[in-house]
Amino acid sequence: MLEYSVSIKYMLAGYTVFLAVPAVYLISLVIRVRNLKRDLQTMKEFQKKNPK
Amino acid sequence: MKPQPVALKVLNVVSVLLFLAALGMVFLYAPLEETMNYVQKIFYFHVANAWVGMLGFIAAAVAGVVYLVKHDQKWDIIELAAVEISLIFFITTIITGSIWARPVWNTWWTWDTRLTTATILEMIYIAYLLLRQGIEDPDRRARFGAVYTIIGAISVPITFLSIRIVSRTIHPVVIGATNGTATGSFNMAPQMLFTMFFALFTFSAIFVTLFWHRIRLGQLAQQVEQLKLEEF
Amino acid sequence: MITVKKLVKRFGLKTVLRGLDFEVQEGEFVALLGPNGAGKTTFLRILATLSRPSFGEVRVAGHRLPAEAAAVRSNLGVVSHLPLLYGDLTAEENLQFYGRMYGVFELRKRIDEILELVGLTSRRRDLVRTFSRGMQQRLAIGRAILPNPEVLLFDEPHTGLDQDACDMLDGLLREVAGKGRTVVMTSHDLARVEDLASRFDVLSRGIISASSKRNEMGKNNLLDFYRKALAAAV
Amino acid sequence: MNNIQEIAEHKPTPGFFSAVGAIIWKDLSAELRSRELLSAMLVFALLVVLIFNFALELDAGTRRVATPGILWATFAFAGTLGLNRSMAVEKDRGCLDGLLLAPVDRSAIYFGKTISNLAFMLIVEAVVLPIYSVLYNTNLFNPGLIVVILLGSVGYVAVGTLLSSMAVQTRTRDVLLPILLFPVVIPILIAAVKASSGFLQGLALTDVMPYINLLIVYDVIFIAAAYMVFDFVVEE
Repeated sequence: MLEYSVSIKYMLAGYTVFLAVPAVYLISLVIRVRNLKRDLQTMKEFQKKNPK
Repeated sequence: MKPQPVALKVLNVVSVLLFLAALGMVFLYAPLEETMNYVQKIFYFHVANAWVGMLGFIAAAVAGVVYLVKHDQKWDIIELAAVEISLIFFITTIITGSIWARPVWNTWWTWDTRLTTATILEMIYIAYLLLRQGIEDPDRRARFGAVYTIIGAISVPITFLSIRIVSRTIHPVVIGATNGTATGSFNMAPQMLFTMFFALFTFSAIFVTLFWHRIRLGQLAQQVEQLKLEEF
Repeated sequence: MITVKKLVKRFGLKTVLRGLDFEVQEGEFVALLGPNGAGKTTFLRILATLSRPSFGEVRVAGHRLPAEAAAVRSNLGVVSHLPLLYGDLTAEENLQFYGRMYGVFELRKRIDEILELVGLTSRRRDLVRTFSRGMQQRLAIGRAILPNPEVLLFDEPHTGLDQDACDMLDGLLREVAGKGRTVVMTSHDLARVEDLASRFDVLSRGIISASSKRNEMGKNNLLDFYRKALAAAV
Repeated sequence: MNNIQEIAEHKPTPGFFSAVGAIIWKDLSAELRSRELLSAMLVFALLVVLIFNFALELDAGTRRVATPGILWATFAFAGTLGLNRSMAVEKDRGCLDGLLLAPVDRSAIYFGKTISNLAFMLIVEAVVLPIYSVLYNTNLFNPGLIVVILLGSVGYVAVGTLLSSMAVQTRTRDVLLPILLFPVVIPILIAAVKASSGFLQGLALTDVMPYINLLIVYDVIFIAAAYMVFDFVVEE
């Protein structure tokens, strides 16, 4: 049988990963969406200023 | 970009609530296992993460085939989204498996069938992303991406099979017959079983939500790319 | 010989050809003019069966593309700015290889004819790697007419050639075009094509914006015609 | 020259096998003359063997265990070199377009290139094996091992030719092939190493058969898959 104190440390480490990895992924999604929206905005403004 | 549809907003909330509920079930409801005690709780989310990774893997392969049949960029976006999600969730699966293995198997890493296969799948997906990065023409990028996902989807089961033939696994087989030689297997109490299925359900919902968001991101990226191509 | 209706070609989301109409009669020599990036090469690659049309109808030598691409290919000779030849094979071996890929009858005799025509008989056993750019391009033309195709497509064949080589190439192009073959040639060099082609089409913004026969145009008016066509397209 | 119209009525198209044969003939005669690809593969393969020698300090004991692994790692590394080169030749002067313009089925191009690449691979293996035998005083002339090498090379080249024709059309073409190829040929490496060591250690055929079967299954599946998707790799 595992020691409780040892076991609980590994469990906490595991759940930190379960929370951290998706959190990082979510943040990356948000950042990417924001950057793309900004790009889109700049380009639309550019198009308005320089109509074909 | 269009604002998020109502269904997606609902899914956002549902996913978060389910996630909290699943965490609650793992820590408050599921009983402590006798020999491994606390660290056994990693198992619930570990299996659920692997499940999402599998869903992504299957979705990517299907999207690849459909793209080659239909030549519609939509399926390329779906494929890339599926690959990315599968990549992320398999990474989590591998890391947490490793954390669980340290106290139970007394090693961080072992060349076990599932572990090795999952790692090779990660390598395939990283290669997939590198392949895409090297191609500018969106059409060709989509075609090659689809071809490589399909080749990967065929090779991964064969890899699994070949490693299994070579090495007898010590990975516990949780569902089905208990393997006598597996270290770290345990008898599931009904509450444990219920918690596991609840986690699986939760992560399925999370998969759908993330998938949807990632596809929307892909559509946005496509829009931007189109504008860039038209302007410059 | 070539009929194109409402051809659209997209790369991903970028539309290169937007509903292009194009028609070539048997025996015509059409020069396809236009600025860089107008889609000339894309269009030629579609006619050459190397690229699929996104929408629209394309017929070459009576066969629909892309469905009957194989039938079109056996009746098609293509010369691009790359020679499409193997440097480590001799001139003769290159022709031998392509002859076998096309299933040419009496290949030996045909190769002798071709080498004579392009003026490389004395160099037949030399590696293509050692050839000058102009010689490679001549051999490339020989390769293109090897299966005796009815339709010839030239994509900027003068690229990278010096004045002498260009003149020599022109003579050869005229020679191979003159056998009742139908020719489409892209170029951005008006002076080069002025004496070669029997018709001039301008490709701009993804469509054929103007077309004129040589005998309808009068002498030395090509530049005017080209400028007007580009101005009209904007 | 004859009148065009007359001939145009009955344009010949070459048969599938004659097109495949033409491509193989072309690759082999070009290689016979330049020997660029084979010499590069061979020198590289021998260097890899040497590096393993120093990296693993191959004494008699380790050698027995490590030989199959060293051989297959050597073949895999040298193989990517050859595959890359063989496709680069097609891409450099636009020859790939030349092949695609011919009135032959695309799969003829795939099989032609695959068989040429297989020939290069087998030639390199045929040279490396005796040299390895002499250098390490190990007898590698074992009919079983030769079957394994044949089966393994077929699968490796079948996937490798498909992926190299993809890699050559990308910006990062020189570095991409091994990254794309190695993770998907792992089953071959696993099965081939196991089967090779089985034969070298004189195991019973029944013990080696599962690995041989695995190689056959892999070969069949991937030749079929590559045959089906090759069109998408070369056609726009």
